[in-house]
Amino acid sequence: MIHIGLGHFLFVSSILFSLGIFGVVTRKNAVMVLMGIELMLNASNINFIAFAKYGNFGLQGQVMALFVIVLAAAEAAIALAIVLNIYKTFSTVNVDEIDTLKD
Amino acid sequence: MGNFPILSFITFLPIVGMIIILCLPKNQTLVMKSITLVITGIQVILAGFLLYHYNYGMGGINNPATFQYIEKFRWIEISGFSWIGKIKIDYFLGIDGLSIPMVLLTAIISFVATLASWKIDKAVKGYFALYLLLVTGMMGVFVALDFFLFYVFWELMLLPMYFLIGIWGGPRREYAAIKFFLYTLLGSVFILLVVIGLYFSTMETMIDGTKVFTFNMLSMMDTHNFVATGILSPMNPHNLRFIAYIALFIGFAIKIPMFPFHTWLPDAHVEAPTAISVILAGVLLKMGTYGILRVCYPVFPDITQKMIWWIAAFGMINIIYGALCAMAQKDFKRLIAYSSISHMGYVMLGMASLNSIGISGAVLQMFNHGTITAMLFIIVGIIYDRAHTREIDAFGGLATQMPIYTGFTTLAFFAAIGLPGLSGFISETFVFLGGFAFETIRVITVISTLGILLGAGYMLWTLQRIYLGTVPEKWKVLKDLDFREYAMLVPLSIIIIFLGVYPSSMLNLMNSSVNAMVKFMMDSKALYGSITGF
Amino acid sequence: MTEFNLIQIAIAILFLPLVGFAFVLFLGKKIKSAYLVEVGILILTFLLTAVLLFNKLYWFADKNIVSEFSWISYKNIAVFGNISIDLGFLLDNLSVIMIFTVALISMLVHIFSIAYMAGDKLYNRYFAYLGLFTFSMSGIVLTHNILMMYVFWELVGISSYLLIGFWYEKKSAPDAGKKAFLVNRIGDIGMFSGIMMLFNTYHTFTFEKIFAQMASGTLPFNSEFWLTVTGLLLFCGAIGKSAQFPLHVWLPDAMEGPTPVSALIHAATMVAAGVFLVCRIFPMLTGDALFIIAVIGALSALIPATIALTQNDIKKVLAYSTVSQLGYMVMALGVGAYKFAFFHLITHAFFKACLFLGSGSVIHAMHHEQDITKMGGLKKKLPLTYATFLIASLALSGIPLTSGFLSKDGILQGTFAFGSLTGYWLFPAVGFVVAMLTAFYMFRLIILTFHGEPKNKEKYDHAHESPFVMAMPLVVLSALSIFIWYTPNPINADAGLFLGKWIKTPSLSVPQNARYSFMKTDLVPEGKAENNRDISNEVKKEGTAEGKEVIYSEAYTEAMHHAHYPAMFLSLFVALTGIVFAFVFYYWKKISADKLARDIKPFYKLSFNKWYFDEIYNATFVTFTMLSSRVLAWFDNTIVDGIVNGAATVTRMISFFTGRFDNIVVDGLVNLMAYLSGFIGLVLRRFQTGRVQTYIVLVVFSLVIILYLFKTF
Amino acid sequence: MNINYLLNSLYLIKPEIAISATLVLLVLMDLIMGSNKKLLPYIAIAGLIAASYFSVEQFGMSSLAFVSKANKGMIVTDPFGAFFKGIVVFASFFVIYFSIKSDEIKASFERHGEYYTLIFGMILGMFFMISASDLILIYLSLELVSLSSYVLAGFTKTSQRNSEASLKYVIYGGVSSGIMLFGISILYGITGSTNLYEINSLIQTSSIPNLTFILSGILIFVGIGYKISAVPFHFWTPDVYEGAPITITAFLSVASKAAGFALLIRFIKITFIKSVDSAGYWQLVDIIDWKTFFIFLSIITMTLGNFAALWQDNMKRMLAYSSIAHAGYLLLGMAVLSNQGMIAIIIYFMVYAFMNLGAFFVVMLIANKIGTEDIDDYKGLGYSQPFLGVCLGIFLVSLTGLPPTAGFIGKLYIFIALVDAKMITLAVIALLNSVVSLYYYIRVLRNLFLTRPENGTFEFKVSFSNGLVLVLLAAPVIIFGLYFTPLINIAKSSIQILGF
Repeated sequence: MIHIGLGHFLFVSSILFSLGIFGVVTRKNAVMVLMGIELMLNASNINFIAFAKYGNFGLQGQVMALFVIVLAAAEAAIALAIVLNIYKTFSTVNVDEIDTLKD
Repeated sequence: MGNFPILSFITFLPIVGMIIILCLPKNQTLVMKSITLVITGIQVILAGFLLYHYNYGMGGINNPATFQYIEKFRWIEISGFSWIGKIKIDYFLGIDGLSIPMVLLTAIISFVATLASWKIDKAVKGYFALYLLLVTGMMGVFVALDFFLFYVFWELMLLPMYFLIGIWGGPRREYAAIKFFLYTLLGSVFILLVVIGLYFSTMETMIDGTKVFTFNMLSMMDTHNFVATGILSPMNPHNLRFIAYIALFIGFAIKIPMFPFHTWLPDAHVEAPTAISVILAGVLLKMGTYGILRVCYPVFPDITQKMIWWIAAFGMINIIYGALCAMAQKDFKRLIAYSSISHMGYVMLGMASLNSIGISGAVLQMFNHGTITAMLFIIVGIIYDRAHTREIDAFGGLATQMPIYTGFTTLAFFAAIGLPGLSGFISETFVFLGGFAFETIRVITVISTLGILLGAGYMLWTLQRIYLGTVPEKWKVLKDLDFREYAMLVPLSIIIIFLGVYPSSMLNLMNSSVNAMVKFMMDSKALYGSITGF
Repeated sequence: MTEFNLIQIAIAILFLPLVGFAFVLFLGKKIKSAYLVEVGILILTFLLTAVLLFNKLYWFADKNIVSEFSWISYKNIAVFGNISIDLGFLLDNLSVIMIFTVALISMLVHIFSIAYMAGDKLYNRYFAYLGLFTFSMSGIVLTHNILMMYVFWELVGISSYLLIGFWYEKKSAPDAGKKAFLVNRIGDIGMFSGIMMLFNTYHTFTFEKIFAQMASGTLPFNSEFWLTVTGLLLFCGAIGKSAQFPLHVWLPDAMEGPTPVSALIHAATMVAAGVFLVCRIFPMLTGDALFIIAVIGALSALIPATIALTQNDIKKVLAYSTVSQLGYMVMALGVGAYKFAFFHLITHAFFKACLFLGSGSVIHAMHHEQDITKMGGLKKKLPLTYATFLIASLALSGIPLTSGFLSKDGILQGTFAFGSLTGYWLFPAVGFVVAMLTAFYMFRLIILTFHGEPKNKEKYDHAHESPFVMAMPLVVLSALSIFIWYTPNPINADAGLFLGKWIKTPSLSVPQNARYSFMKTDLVPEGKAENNRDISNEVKKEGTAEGKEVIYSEAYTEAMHHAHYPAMFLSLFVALTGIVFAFVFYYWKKISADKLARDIKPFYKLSFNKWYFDEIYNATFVTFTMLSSRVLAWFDNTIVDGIVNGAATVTRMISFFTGRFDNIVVDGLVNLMAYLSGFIGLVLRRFQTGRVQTYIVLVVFSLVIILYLFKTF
Repeated sequence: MNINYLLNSLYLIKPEIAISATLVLLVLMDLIMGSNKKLLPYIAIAGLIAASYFSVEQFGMSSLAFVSKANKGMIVTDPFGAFFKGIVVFASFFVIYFSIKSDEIKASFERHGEYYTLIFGMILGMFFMISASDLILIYLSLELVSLSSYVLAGFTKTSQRNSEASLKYVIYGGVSSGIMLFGISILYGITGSTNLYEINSLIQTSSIPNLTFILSGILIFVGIGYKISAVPFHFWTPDVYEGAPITITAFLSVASKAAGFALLIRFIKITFIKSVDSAGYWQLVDIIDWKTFFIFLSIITMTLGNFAALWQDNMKRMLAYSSIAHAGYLLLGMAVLSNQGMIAIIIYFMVYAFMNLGAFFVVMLIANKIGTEDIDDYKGLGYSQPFLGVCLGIFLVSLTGLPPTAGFIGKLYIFIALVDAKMITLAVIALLNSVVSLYYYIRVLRNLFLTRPENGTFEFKVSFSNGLVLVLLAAPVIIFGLYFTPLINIAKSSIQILGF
């Protein structure tokens, strides 16, 4: 029986974070990019909770995680609205094609 | 007299005028012109007042006690730095024999140039506002004794001049304006670096006994004020005084303009409107030489003495090179511009002589060149107004068509070639006599006398091509001078003749200062020798 | 009459013409007869000079009257000490005689011009310029210091410029004026350098103070060589102004001016100023300097004389003759015959002015025809002009009973003595050859103009004798060409007061060993000086009790004495030979001048083309200057502006600003910099692709780099 | 922690409460008033006046609010914060005025309530950013600012570039804050606290795993760096500045940047400080070499900003790069790590607020009339609109840093601070950079004054109120250029951060 320790949590969170960035960078669909961001945020959440639990730091970490969840939701709502708007004006949600503003 | 801050008044009066003009409605052009004329007129009167109360015996240069009309108070004070300690900048104005001729010149030329601006009809408001700003900048440079303040005024001229050339200039005005701007800016950057370097090398003792870094030019001239480790301190064996001197000199030399930094001048002159050419040649060029005399010489007497041969040599190059280039010009105004380069060479040569005769000659030449060249540019402007061309070969025989105009031209030309009885002669003579007396630059002086031949050559040739001969049919319509043009030419002519006949009036004015300068340079030779051991 | 009165008169003499100038210049347009004021002023000036001359010579003949006031003064300055640049008068016999001559000729020329210039549209302006000239010339003569002399020197230059170019509408006149001024400036540069040298050594400009210091042993750079150089530099001014070889080229061209101007400026007074200058600085000229001056003088006497032989323009002949005669005077000064040089200066001024005014009369009569080959037979039409012209010509040729005979003879005598003392016989030889040539070309001129058949009948018919105002000056001047005014003895000039009492060779300030050997001071016993009347004039009292300083050694006096008669007869002989030849060629036509010209074609062409001086100068100096000015202007535009100052960068920057960024100019270091900054900008732009994912990749990437860097810190 | 203490804490956050109240009021009024929304901006201004009053009140205070345990609070009330709140409020005043005048904003009239509410959301976020001393609050306030600004950047829904800016902003911002959050989580893990004061005392006493600490520090900096648009976290800036409405661009470039810097200074100073020496130099805990970090960061930030700006044709984009360059200059003040550096930053911000707001205002006025921000379309503007031209000229000259404008003083103080810290090389690099900057500013001036208008002139009048506002912005730029002692006095009294 493997004892699940802090290291495991951190490992999972790092993977999640990397996957998040990877998703943000590689996905063409704006919605998928946003999901990448969500992954990154959740990686941090795992960190917070894991640290709070294993480090006996009190409730701060868990509270933080709750805040982040709420914020992530808000951000997702706003981002989706923006994506919707993008779809209206550009008729696409492919982030590669949205590059009229550049040098 | 009392404590009336006359120097501040004379300097900032144009700013007041500028604000009034900015508040006027756009179509009140005559009012704007009149305001400018009145303001510059008051400046002339104030300058006359300064002259009237001027004490001829006080030398100035490095001794704050012998400056006159001093105004000094703390402008900015910031404390709380580690090794810098306290930063203080003084509002420090004062004049001595070097600056009072320049103040007079600035006032007179500004007044005349206002008249020359009378026909400006494009964006009049902007023109006169900028013009007055420019006048403040010029005046400020000549009265400031705090290096920081000096630099502020120096920079203050830059933008108005840029716009005055760039907006109201000729067909290639953009090119000329940007060229002027970039050159002058380059010069100012050099100057700024040295200002900062000097700042961190000199400390002034305050009333309470503490020592603070200072921008005070006069403190920079006293070796006791140098910080031993300062990068520009002579006590520091690894000091950068030489490099700083070169940088400062180039910064000023660009304004003179000294070969090979002169090429902005012909372009700027050709494109600038008449009045601005008058200002440019009449006053702005003097700032370069004034700066060298005011700062380079007394702050770096050691390096100056080492570099004197080079200053004279570049003066010689300016004289001969400018004259030869002038000879080949086809554009009247460009020719006059090159003649300016040539004439400023005399100033450099005179400065290099390091004796009273030569330096007096240089300062007098600054004043005389100011008036003579201003007159020449007005003359070019008059003909350009009428004929809309400056091509020398397009003219001929104007003496028949415009005899009075030709008379003034002849006077100005003769003054420019140093004809005795007119002001240019005595200053050139002094420059040569001074230069010859100094062994190091004797040969250069003798070679430079070629300049008076070449000068006569191109001037008389020009006179012949434009004024003598027969009038081409198309110029038979040209009218002779009107009242406004008389008003510009007559005062300048009077000054030119007066100073030609009675140069002592100006020489006495600067005498004490020039002597103080020479004495300072000689004393410092031994002083710096004992400090650095060379 | 006190000395002070004399000074007052001198001040009036100096400034009256200036007042006239200003008056006529400013009011000439309004008042048609303003010129009369100027003429009146000149008459007044002349009277004043007459008063001055009389009083000075009568009361103060042995005294130099000096008056000065400080113009510019410096006290206790470094290097120089106390300096006072003074304005002042020096009234010695030299200057009062000279000022009298100047005023007299000027007055006559003014009067002559009333008729000659009548109808010119700038009539008044002309008189104004004459007034300016008279002022400047008086200044040269009266001043007591070298700087003021230089000042007036320049002023006469400019008035000469104005007057030569008076008819500015024809192209040649301003050209000639310009040439005159510029060629003079070349000499002036030399003179100015000399002045600098003097000032640098003596810290004063005043002649007397300079000579006094020099006599006490102060020399420029403490060397006699530099004293020679200083003297020669000052002499450069004279070369220019007196049109000496090699700067003589301006004078013939200056004949473009009105003829009375030529008479006044380019024959009698201004060109003589050079000789006057050498007279003034004579005490400081070393032997070496004098020798070079003599050589220059000899060349200037010879070359123009050969040119004058073939010229056909009446004024050009006279102009070359003037140069030649001035060369004579300079040569005379060079060989030490100071008195005769000055004497010749005065006599020449009168008869040459007479000749020029006479030629003016001819030209006036011939309606501005100047070519002598187109004249002839005018004797009948212009009897008075002919008579005066003849007298002046005889004087110029050196025929007895004329003033010219006396002065020229004196010069030849001086060169003869010099030759016998030093062995340089070339100088007298040149002198005699020139005397012959002079007589020849003058009579060629007279014969072609006044004798024979008229060649232009139409103009001849309209010719008539000049009015009184033109005739009177001719008569006065020709009368002054007679010996009687100068000496009672027509063959010995020393007998008169002029050379006997008034004009004396000044004592030298040059160190003994730098002088001509015959000018070295040897102390003469008291008694001997008494015995010899001839040398007593040369003796000047010295303050020392030891004896009297003699300017010339006994040998020189001796040689002069011996040279007197040989020189006189020889000169008379050569002059007559010249006249006879002229008659043979042109009057009797025994020998065809044309044929001779063909036979010696190269020489003829050389002479006719004025030895090609103008062409040579044009091809060398003028071309060189113009070429270098063009090259430098190109250099300035292209190299200095383009590369050194990176104007190309400015252009490029502007074109870049205006959005027309092109790659036309890509060279020079500065351009490379501009290119580099542009390149950086371009590279940076690559990153700003507009794709948000690229940005994030870049952020993550740079984050990794930062972390890596931090780890290695 | 009793209720009294909470009330006392509320007392300490009066400015924030005022802003929140206004925010709520705005929402309510929006609902009540229906279609007539003209009153909203005036309510906003009233709220701002209240907030500014309370901010000024805080100038003399120094205390902590919402203390969790043992004197470690979440919010700091000190002069430093008060100053930056002042800057934010100042910018907000003008931005709201701009919004009233902006045609862009007027076009979507029916959503004005939303607009002002979101602006107040941003202001609230900034206030908390400025005064937060706890990582939780820092993150939350940062997100509050970000979320509001995402929407505002895309406020004009119909415009393509608005939406694009908005999308880029949200993605970029999301990733940045995600990275920052990850950093915060790590820092929390190694220190066990989110309170900056606590972390400070912890790292001073116990040993911390070095690399992890650096990792967390840098990751947290990503979030701040993105707010202040420091290179290489700046990529969003040009695109968003160009795409967003001008009012929002102006707000982002001044207020948001000020809040970001306030956060940066507080974060660095509270977290890492060991002691401040007598001359005002900060001794930091030497786990992370912030000095070197800031030196390099400032060099690349200003260099890149300036060089990239050389190539811009769009005025807003050019100003965006210029604001990056200015961030570089400001980072120089950070690199000094001293009180003098802080004074320099504060002075710079005061000056920067005037000139940048002014520049954007002129750009907006022109865009209102001619509908373009292209620099080439400014040709001849100086002739037909001399007043606007001269004002823009003054702002640009000041941005260049030429005397006698206030911009010069800002730069000068930074240079002096650098020299005082003996960082001469850095000063020279900065000087060279300002020379480069001259070229792109002067290009605008050239278009304004030296060229003739190409197609039609700018026939419009600047209204009196707009003129007055312009003068209010331009005059201080000149006046402070000549007499800047007040600036220095304000700056000196504003550097007090609680605890040090």
